[in-house]
Amino acid sequence: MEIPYAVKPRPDTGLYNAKLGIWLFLASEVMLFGGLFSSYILLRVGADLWPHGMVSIPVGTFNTFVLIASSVTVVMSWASLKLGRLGDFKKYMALTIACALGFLGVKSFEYHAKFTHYDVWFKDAATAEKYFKAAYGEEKGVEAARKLFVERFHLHNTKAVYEANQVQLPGHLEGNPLFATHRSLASAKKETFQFTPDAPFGTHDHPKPIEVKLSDVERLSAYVPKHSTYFAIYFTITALHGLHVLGGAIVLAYFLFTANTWWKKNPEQLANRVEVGGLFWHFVDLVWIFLFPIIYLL
Amino acid sequence: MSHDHSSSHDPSHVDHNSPEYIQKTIKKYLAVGGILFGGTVLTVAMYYVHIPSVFWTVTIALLIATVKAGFVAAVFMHLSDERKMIYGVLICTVFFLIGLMGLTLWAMNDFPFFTLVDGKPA
Amino acid sequence: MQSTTFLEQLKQGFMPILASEHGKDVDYFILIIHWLMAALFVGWMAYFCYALFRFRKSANPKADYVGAKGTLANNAEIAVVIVEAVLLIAFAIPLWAKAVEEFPKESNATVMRLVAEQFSWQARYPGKDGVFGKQELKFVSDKNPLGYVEKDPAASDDRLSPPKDIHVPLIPIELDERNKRKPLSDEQKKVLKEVAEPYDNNKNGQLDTNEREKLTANDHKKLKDAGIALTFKPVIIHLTTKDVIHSFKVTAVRMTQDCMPGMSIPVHFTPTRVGKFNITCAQLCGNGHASMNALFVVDSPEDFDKWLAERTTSAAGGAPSFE
Amino acid sequence: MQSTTTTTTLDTHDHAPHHDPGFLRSYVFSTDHKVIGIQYGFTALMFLLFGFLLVMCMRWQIAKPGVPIPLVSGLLESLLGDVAKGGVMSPDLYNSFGAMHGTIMVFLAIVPLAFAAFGNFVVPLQIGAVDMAFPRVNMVSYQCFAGGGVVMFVSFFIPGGAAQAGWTSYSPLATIVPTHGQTFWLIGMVLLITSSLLGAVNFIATVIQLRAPGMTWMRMPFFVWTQFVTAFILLLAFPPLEAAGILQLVDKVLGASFFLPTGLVVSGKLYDVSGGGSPLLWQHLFWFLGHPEVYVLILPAMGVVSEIIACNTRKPLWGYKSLVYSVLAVGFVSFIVWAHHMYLTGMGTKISTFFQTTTMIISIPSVIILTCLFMSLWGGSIRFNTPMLFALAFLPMFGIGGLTGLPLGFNFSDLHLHDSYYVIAHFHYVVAPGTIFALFAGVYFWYPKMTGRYMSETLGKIHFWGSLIGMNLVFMPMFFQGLYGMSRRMSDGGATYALSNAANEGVVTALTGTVIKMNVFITHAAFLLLLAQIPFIINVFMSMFNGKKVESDNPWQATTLDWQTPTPPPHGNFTKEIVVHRGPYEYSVPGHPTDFTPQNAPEPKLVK
Ligand code: HEA
Ligand code: HEA
Ligand code: CUA
Ligand SMILES: [Cu+2]
Repeated sequence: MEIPYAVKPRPDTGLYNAKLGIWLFLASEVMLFGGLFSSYILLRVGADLWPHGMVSIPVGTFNTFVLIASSVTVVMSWASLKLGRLGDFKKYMALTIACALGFLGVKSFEYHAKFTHYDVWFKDAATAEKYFKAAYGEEKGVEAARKLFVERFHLHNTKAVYEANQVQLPGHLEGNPLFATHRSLASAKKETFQFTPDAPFGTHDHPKPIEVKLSDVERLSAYVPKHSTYFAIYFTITALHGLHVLGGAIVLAYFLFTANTWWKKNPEQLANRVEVGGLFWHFVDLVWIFLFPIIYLL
Repeated sequence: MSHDHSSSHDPSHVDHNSPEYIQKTIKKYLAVGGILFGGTVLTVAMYYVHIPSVFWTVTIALLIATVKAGFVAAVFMHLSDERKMIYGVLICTVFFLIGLMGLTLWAMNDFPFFTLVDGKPA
Repeated sequence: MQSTTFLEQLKQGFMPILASEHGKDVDYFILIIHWLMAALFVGWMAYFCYALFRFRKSANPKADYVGAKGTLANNAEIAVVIVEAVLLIAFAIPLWAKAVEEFPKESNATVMRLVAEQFSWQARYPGKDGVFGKQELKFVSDKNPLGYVEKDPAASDDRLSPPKDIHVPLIPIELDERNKRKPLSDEQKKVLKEVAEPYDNNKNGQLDTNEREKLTANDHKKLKDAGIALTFKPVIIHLTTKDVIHSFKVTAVRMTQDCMPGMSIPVHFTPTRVGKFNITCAQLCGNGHASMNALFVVDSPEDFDKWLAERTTSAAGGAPSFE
Repeated sequence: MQSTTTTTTLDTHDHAPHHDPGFLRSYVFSTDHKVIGIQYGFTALMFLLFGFLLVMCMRWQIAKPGVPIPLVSGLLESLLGDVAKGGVMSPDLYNSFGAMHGTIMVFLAIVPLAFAAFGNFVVPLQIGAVDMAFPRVNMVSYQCFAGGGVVMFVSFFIPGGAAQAGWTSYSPLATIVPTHGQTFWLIGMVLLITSSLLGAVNFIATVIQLRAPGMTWMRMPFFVWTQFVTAFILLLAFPPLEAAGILQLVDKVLGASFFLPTGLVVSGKLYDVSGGGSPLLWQHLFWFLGHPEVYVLILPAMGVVSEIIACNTRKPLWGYKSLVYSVLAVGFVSFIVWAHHMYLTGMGTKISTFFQTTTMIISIPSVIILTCLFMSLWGGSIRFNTPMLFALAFLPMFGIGGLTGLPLGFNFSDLHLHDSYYVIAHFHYVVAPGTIFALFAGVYFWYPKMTGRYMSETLGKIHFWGSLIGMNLVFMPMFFQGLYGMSRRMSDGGATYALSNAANEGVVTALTGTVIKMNVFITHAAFLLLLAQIPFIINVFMSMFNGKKVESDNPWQATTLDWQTPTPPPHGNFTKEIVVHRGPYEYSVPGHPTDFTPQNAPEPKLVK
């Protein structure tokens, strides 16, 4: 028994099954990411403060280029098959997969940097002030911390006065641990920890590490979903997108490695499969095209 | 299993699968790749130029993204000459997507007038 | 302890006792929809039984390829459309707008903040100054779970109900019905005074709840002609919750409103009789959901004042604000 | 019309693939749509029974709060531990059972039965296809479903028990409840949604691509149309819930706060999250699926009923075209009515006017569908066999359920009815005596095609009358309880609000004795309903072996293609080339020799 129109298009619809199937699947993906984007918009519009500049634009731009390149190579690999050039197909497909791995590599590097970057919130204004001064110097300390805060939340135009204890101090913990929290430090029986604050805004200084008493700290969080709604949505959407990249790469790799067999058996079907895989791949690229400005730039 | 190696004989399809046609489209793909790179550079440049109005920043960024996405869909995904059936599916999807986003946004902003104002009459 | 018999309940029309002004409309609206539904149901069932009987195989061995002709079905469908449109446009939308969105002025109403938490209710009254004391999250502690600013002068006369015991006063007022519930004009005040004179024991030129009951049909007519509505002071409740979603439902008032975390949602209604009613929590909120009841007591003004005088101000508990 | 008078029992060696595929391949990892359909059906029926048993425990607790459940108290205590101490349901257990009853019934019983099981078995047959467009995807979607079912089932036995926040799983409660049951629920839902999405893609592709020659859109049986629209609803409405499920999972597991606002104070302590989320957002995403989902529950049922009514009145469906357009309209509009579940979340007049209007609009195609089915009876020659009885009973039952949707659909009356037993009664009338009856009808109707044997008519009729009476006795009183102010999800059946409760001394609107006594009555009726299912279970299993053998491949003398195959249909379905010549319901065509003309029969010789 054989399923009709698995390879050749059905005359009245002009489509072969898998092509219709993938478009239907993409329609559902549009709704999936649509749901996430709606959530993003609503949460952001409803938020009092929304941070900016928390992710590196050059890195994001680089990844955007990588994904665009992979989109070009994947469509070229399909065209090569159509032209009967199996060798070219393999070359382009390998490039595509290399791009995918490159993208994921950069992404995991980005993630790692976030997981080891911390914000510290202090118990009260007086304590906070003490540490700001220790971090950035007696005179400019409070001002520098406040400046970091103002830049993070783009607060240039508001007249609001932010109390010192609302200003968090960003930086790194000694030994760059992943996912440390107030509780994990406390249960490690630490009374103090070493904290290297970030450079003051607009400089490349290297502030000296300061010694922070755990009992002075209200909350301590790495840049993980629990940190804030911003990071929660950032990680959720990009991780889901990353999973799509991974899944797509696996499927494309499968096509690459079984290409010889298929080429002998049924080249048209191979081309169809690559077209369908490519459609998925372009969609993943398309999602990123929106993600990049929304998450990195706006 | 079919062992037919030749491309489709369906007359309406012939040119879409012929080597000449494909050769031509390859040029198109490369051009679109260029446009996408350019669009990305533009978006990033816009960020560094710093447009003062939030509204315009968002609008322009999304506009560029939409244009880029349009190219990907139309050319890479061959949507520019796809079958009716697929347009039908996508039109439904867009309709419902707009419903989801639009109505939710509307609903979240339409409250009796002093709902969120700390219980004090506005 | 008492129990109502089925018949008594039937007399009541399967709707619980009513204690609010807009509730009349709710009940009436529910009633007419059910009449419509009953008409449709009975009509179709009659047809259904007849068709099944007449066209059973033994009676009609040979089916008719064409089947039903005529426009009965279309007419029925069009009728449904029209009735639904009327219900929607003439009733549901305007009634909702009035009952839910058209708020009375806070200065003319009894105002309170009602806070729900797992699994209790507590009300806070602003006191004479009509202003609630401030709250700030940074004051949150075990003793002061909602962060009241204790030194805020506005808080000094705020009053807190005991958990699960919420009171509102039933204060008779008169309004100009024709002029969208505005206060009475001088002329109307004169008419009212005339009508009230014979009953007005405390000589305040008004009719309190008991006195209103003595009015004759003629008196009512006079008031109506002058466009005077005898009503009660409306109540505005700002609903909030400390933890999960709860829902404020007072059956007697025909009012349900979810309490959403992070929001303060106002509802308003006009009570029409004194009595003890139940507040039901109508949104699943955890294992104590079923027992998250509270008394909703509509008091006479005197009883209410007495009750309120016994209440204290306390920083602990009460409604959070979300600024 | 060859195969109408003889049974073609196929010799496996002639038509099946060249080698025997073995047990695992034929029954467990099968890619044959019929086997997958039966797998779905069987699993779903098990869950249906399980969901019913859960609600029986709840009904006991409602009627006799605090009294150990008879028969199963020991079992519950030993399986579930403290939450069922002494065999009494704790409120926690009640909430778990309630949430899981809703979830199981909707996502693990009715959807798989109505959509996946009947859809799989019947749709390819009815359109003359050899199988689904993607047989392997079909298998995977069953496996995802089974995986989701296992996760849901296992969650009962983990410490803390299954999800407790209702089938709607509203945040913050769902996030705050200290049990991992909610995490299991979310993972299970993600699997179930994935399964439905794969299924939907497959169904739509099959219907579009694999219709037999001559099977034009307007010649498709109405059942295929309903499945087609259902598949679209699943395809486009489910993903936002999947998104929401993922977000809630991140809240629950990683401590984010998508649905948690700032400043929650739980048990006297500031809740340790960053805040800034919105509980309303969850509700929007949930109901964006939730409402279309109810049409997923009802449309296939309407399809089944239409097939059976056409066949057993021996005449074409009245208004086939209006049926098709109505079902398309329902599909479209179902996406923009969702917030009628949220009138009382503090919505403004403008937006609720919009949703009321769409809600009223969507009731109109439902009215048209029902009208067409009612009118189809006129002029028929009605055979009252068991499938037909269930199909006929569907009509008034759905009518009651649908009509009582109207007072809920107006926000002004919802003010009183929201979250009361009136809502429970409304939707149970649609899904229980509505959808379940249609599905029973379908089982009785297609059973002969699946097994080559009829189900027993006697047992069937006992089942029918028992169920019809039972269902009405269970759900009709709930309308009155609801009107009278009894709230749903009450683990004590409203005892807190009863007049008989000393704390309610002088409370004039406390629940009267009659309302409370109805609880007991309903529970008894539910027990009767349970008893009425026994003949059905016996019937399903016994008839496989000693049911009456069918005398032909087309035992009901039906016109659609599913009956023009051997019994049971072999791998590949049809033994001859299928070409469709006419519409789906050519019964009693004047001048034709028989009172049915199959879709694929060549033009018959007319008799004078
Ligand atoms: C299959 C399931 C199903 C179906 C088909 C429907 C159909 C409808 N539902 Fe229902 N509904 C649910 C399942 C369903 N519902 C569920 C599960 C809930 C509760 C969820 C929860 O909170 O847990 C719910 C809740 C619910 C609410 C929210 C109530 C609340 O929480 O306060 C509302 C409000 O608008 C509503 C409205 C409607 C309407 C207007 C229809 C319309 O589509 C109905 C249209 C049909 C008709 C109008 C009947 C037409 C028939 C005739 C005219 C012929 C008459 C003939 C005879 C009677 C013989 N439903
Ligand atoms: C499709 C959905 C569906 C179905 C079919 C049912 C069916 C039933 N439901 Fe349920 N119910 C819900 C969906 C459903 N329910 C939902 C969504 C809720 C809300 C949950 C919440 O609050 O979150 C709810 C809540 C709910 C409540 C309210 C609980 C509360 O608020 O506290 C009650 C109370 O009586 C109830 C009762 C029943 C009963 C008696 C049935 C009976 O009709 C059951 C009848 C069952 C059968 C007739 C099965 C017969 C089949 C077999 C016996 C299988 C045979 C097997 C083989 C042959 C292998 N349900
Ligand atoms: Cu509070 Cu239910
Ligand atoms: Cu709905």
